[in-house]
Amino acid sequence: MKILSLFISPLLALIIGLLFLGISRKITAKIHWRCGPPVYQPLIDVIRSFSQKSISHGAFFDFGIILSLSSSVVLIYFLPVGDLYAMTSGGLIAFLYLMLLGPFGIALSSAASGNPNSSIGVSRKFLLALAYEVPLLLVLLTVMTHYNTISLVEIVNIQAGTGMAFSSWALVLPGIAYFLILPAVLGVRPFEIVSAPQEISSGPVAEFGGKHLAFYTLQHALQLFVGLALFVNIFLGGGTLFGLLNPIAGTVWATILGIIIFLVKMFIVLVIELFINAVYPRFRIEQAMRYLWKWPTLIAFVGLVIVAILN
Amino acid sequence: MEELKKKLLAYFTDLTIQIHDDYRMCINTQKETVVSLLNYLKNMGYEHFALLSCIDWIDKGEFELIYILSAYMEVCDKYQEKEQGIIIIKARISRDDAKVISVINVFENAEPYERELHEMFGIKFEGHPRLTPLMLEREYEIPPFRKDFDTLKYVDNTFGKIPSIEERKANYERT
Amino acid sequence: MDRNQISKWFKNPGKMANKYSFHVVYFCTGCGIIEIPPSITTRWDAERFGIIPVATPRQANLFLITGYVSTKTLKAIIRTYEQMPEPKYTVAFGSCPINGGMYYDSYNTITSLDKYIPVDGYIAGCMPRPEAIFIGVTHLWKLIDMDKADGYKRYRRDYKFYRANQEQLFKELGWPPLFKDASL
Amino acid sequence: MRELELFFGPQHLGMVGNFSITLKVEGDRILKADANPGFLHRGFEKLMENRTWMQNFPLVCRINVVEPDHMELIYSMAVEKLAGIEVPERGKFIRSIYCEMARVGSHLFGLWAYANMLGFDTVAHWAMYHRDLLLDLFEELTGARVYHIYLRPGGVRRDFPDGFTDRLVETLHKIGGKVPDYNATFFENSIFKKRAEGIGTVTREEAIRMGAVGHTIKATGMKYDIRKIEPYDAYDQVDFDIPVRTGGDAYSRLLTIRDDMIESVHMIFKLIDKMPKSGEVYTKTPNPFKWTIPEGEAYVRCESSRGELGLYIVSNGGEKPYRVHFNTPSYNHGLTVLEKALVGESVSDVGNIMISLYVVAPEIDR
Amino acid sequence: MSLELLIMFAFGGAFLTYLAGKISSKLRDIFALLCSVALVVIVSSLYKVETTITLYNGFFGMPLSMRLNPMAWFFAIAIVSSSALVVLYSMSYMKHRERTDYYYFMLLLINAAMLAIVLSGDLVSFFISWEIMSWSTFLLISYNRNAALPAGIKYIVMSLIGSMCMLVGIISIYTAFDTITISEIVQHMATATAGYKLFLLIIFSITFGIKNAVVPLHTWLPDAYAESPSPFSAVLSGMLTRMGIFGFLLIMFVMVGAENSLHMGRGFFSYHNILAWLGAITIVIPTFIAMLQNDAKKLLAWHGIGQGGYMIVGIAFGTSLGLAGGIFHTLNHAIYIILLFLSVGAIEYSTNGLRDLNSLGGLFKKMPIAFLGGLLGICGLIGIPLTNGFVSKWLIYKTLILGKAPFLAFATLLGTWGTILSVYKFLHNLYLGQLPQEHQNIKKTPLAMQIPIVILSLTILVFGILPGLPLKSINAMIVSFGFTPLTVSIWGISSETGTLNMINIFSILLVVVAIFWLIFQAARKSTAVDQYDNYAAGAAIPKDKYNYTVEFYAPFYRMATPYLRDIFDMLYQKIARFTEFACDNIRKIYTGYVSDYIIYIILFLALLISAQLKWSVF
Repeated sequence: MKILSLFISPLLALIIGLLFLGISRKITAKIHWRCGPPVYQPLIDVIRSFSQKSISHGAFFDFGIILSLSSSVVLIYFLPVGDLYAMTSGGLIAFLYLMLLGPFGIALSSAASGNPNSSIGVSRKFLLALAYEVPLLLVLLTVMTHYNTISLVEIVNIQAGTGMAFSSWALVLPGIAYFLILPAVLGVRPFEIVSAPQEISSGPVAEFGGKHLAFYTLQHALQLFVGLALFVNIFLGGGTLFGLLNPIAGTVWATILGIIIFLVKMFIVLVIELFINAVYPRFRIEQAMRYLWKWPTLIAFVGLVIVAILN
Repeated sequence: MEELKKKLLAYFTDLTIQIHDDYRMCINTQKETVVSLLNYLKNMGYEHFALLSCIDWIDKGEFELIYILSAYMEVCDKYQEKEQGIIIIKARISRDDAKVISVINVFENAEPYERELHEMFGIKFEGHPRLTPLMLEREYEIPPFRKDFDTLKYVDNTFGKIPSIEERKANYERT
Repeated sequence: MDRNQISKWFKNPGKMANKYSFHVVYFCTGCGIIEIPPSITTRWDAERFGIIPVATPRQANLFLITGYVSTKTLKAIIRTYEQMPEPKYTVAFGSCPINGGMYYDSYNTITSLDKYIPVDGYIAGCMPRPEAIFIGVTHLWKLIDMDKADGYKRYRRDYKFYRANQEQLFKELGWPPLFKDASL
Repeated sequence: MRELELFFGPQHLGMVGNFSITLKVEGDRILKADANPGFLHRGFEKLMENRTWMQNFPLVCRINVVEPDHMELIYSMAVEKLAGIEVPERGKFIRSIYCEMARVGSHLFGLWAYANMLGFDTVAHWAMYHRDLLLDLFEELTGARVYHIYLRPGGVRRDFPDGFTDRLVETLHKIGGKVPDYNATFFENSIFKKRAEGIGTVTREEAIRMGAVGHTIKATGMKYDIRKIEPYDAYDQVDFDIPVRTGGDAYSRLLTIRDDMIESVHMIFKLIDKMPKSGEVYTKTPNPFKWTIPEGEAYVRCESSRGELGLYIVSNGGEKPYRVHFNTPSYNHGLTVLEKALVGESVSDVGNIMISLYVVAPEIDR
Repeated sequence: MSLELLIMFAFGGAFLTYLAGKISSKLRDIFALLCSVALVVIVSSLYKVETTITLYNGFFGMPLSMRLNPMAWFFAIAIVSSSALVVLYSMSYMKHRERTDYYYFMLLLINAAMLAIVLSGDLVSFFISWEIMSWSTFLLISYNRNAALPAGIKYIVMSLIGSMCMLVGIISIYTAFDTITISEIVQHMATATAGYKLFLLIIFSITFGIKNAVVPLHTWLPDAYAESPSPFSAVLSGMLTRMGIFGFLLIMFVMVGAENSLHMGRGFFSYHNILAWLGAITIVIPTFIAMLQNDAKKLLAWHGIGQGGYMIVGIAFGTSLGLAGGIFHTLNHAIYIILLFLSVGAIEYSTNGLRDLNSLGGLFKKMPIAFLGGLLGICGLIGIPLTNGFVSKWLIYKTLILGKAPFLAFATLLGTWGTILSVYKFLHNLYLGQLPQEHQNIKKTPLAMQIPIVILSLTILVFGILPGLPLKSINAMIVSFGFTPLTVSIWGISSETGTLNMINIFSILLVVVAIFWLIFQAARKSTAVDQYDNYAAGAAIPKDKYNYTVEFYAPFYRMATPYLRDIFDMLYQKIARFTEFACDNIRKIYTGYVSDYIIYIILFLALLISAQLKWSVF
């Protein structure tokens, strides 16, 4: 299974990520009362970017973007999609750190281009990350303390036995907090501050063209996948649905159905996020920080206190 | 309007003032008086500096500077006669030695107007902090808004003739 | 529109993707820009064909020059055009870039754009309706199919010609030549 | 300490129109803003001196691409004043309806621009769609979507087509019926409020000092509106209110724009009611190629959607104007008010402030 | 035998270097380098040797002894190897400075003193070496004079307070147990009362807390790091400050003993828990203060404080996992912080002493090696996977989460996320962005400065991918403290509650990077453009004005600056100012008139007499 998922997981994540990007463009178009592009439009964009010539501002301009995409793929290996995962080494902490590597690579690459718009974008990215990591860390620590493990797979497996994490009342508050910060994690409005094309010309992407842009788009698709999948894994029970698959556990069908359930859950979360995306303009960065450090942090902190007392 | 005219005539000596029926007051004056006149009118409540323009009377060898003032409302939601008034101040300067004192100390928003007139007519505004080019990228020998600037000739010289379709095709297939 | 023909995608993916993913440089060069918002929003929805505006020229492959070009804008246009990655297409929009239009005698607008940068297609009219933009785009598709939308190749080939024209207009362009080994 | 000069425009998604602002930035605060116009300079005032009185109509409307109608209006008014032509009663009403339609369209465009600036695509799409509905009516009336050239000295080019007023009322009801949606999603959106409140504040003293007009001064509480001060066309025959706010910031300006749009819609209904059912729509003028206008000068002004619009015109008794100078509201707003309003603000808000001041680049450059 | 040789070599080498400097500077350089390399060779030859030797028996009747055990060896090898690299680096860096003889003498003396500290078998030799180290550090911190002098004075005042505390502790131990040899103290400690143990822990904690800059006692550090010469800043931050960690290990797990020091107090209010919380505060606050710094070395200095917090948390939590994490982090921290100081030093060298984050930028094209060092250094500092910092931080987090201390874990993780922000600013403002015109033709980094940077960069990667190498000797140390050993293999750690396999991650990342690199190369080749061919909204770029460095996190600064001030430093400054004021006033008594002095004497006599009369006059 692990060997198999070494090949399947990144492909699945790329396809699903690009498909989700396309679907989100389509759904957004529908909200705008228009027809919208075909769902495979992101793929066309990627192919176009690859076919275009690009410019390079030096070795690190290239290296950063490769590193970013690669680390996102490695991230997929750590992420259980149903039963599909390749690695567990290091658990959720290693996962959190690897999540960092993607933005870090982008930051390296875009700052090497020497464009101030990129630098402002990167500075916003890190500030936003700091802002949402505070509640996110609290939430993840709550979950890890509650289940007394640092392994992501184990967290999913425990939920398979008990239903979704929401059904345990101690995890309701962290779940709410996580849901509040999810737009920030995914980088959709009202937290679309990093790229902000009308303010800083798409921020870090300002100098990316050709294959750099293609790599960025792929990385973006993977980040979308990871952001959604992490939420599904931690709070929605991953590829299980209240023990529905228990009778056929262990068979190939269970695995496939598990993946499908997982993807459906991701899709539902995505659609909710898209609606939020459509009805809000973007924050200013300090407003976003203030918001994220107010309600989500408070809720997550209360959740952590409850769980810490319970254990 | 009539009262204002009386006051102005009492205060300044070298003015000729006409009042038209549609609340337009036309004041002819010398270029030295303009700043103090504007100052006086500003204190009289004509605070809205609407326009600074220039006319090139090439036959007489003079530029005529036009300052247009109007008034804001004194009470926010009550319309009075005063706002309808428009004061047009005219001052003539020599075309060869086009110099005039800047009025940006009286009206802040005169700055871009003066920059533009400097660029388009070549009038030098003394005391203006940045008479840098505003609109134009290229430098022109004769400032373009002067009457002796022939646009068609200039276009033919600078941008060249417009190529015909045949020329375009030849250009496209040039190897 | 052959977007759904899979065999063509396998034959020449680059060309097909270039056709159906026009990323337009958002540059309001002239009054023609007023018809761009309607054509990218609800009513005409350019995104159907994959046409979206992007922030920087680095990500774009289509340059819509919307309307008359003043000398100051021309400088920015050249800069932006040179920063676009190849393959890149230029479509001039409205009558003015063709021959100056109603500004034929203006001292500050150039009369024909193709002396300074290569133009792949013109959409005539003042101002062309959004439908005209889409017709222009379909023509550009055909040109790309026939390999005739080769403005960027011409620019590379005749760079000396273009650069000479640009330098004749501007004393100082402010950036070094794009191609070092261009020949006329 | 290294300085940063950030370029906002001309090639920038946050720039509506071909305009450039050079920002001196420290961190994300703006220390100094330097407006850099001229990208759209065509030398209209020079070109108009070389064309006959009637030939100038295609030129004047191209001065402002967002709302060409008031440009036609002011030029017609100036020529009428110089030549002493009267407009027939029905013509006056048609002119006013036409200008108010243009105002609604222009405000919807402004709404599009502002929503777009904040990344609020949904509202932007709505606004642009509704503007398109209006443009359809313009097309029916004049044959063109953008540059209509409908007005002429002495009236309008042609009468309303049959049933036009019904379709107009229908369309306006459609737009007006959407206003609660706009309110709910946009104007009362908490994040939008947070973004718009308190930025680009221009107090009334500053506004007066810098010669601001239109919404910039209306948002500080002054009902400064040429339609009331110096009524032209049919504006003295209907009663309408001038919406004002007291904040002086971008949010107040936006709300003023919205209220003004609603007021315009109501005004169109009133104008249609009061309009004479039949009659001449224009006064005949001489052969346009031989039309000479007596020597003289005129300064006329009207209220465009962005504020007081003035035209100073001089005739030397010939077939062509001797000198034309437009006093456009964006000129003050873009070159004086904007530079002051941007200082101390965040880089994120440059576009918002510029749109809220209603700066339209071609108006500045001419 | 070889232990004596080691000490002799260390101290003798320092003096001989000074003398050699009087003959020729080249000779001195070579001699210093040989000396420090020889020390590395000797120490590494002593791997897994445990001996005790008596140096001198007649120190007021107390034997001064040296001993070598896993803990001492671990610290000794780190000290000598970092010192060797720094000496090599200094050969170029200090070439055209004045007073270089003095510099090398002090550097080697400090090195020797640190070696003596970790090897000392009794408290008196420990104290003597400690004082040698403190004083020579003071002299070297103020090497640059000017702004460096107050920094040095701040350091020595705080250091003296610490020394006095230690002296009190040593005297009390001597009076209580009548011995100063550590091994004997350990045996006596079983009979001591809990209160006395707590007293010892606290009094020594102050000493080592000052040295390791635990938060209320950290104020000497930022100025000292920033003002001393860069190679010495490296030694100072890498090893010298971490003598505090050595001291904590010594007092907590050797002298008092793990089972005693971890059960001092109850619940939250136990000694080790409070220490851990102090460590957590040490992580969070300085890390966020670091974000506000505009001086590259000061930024690193604040991180030096913050990273010290991780070690304290790991050690104070007192499980074998946490202890291993804390000790491993000490080593890792030494590696990457030395690397970072050296790469900042390289910039200082090339740009004639510039280290202001607001005025540099774009140096990565001109100084690729220094950039590589800086990049890997900050990766280690953050703890990006595949660098050494990750492993030690992972150990600490895991300890805290599974040890049911989620709030401590939150503090440590938050510190890490703060670290990312500030070190990225460091990297960006120095190396990335646009290169100023004036730095287009800067001095090249000499080879002697590049070699240490390359070696340290490689070490970061090696320890990150094969953490088993150092963890094995750390394991031996933990066992000697009486903890259960970890299951360490060459690639990481395995346990029931989750494994860490760095080779695994490394190989997968390598393969994926390789694949994407191939795809990247297979796509159309990109054109190289210079930095002025850049998107500027259609304008030509004004040279030197198109770079975002100043106020990098401006929105955050606006929010945080009111809250992030070094209140402790202000408090101490106030105390110092008050003392000065008080002394000034007391001095006024000495007026210089004979009559005044006579009055004083009479008053004093009157007081004496009235005291004798038991105040009965009143």
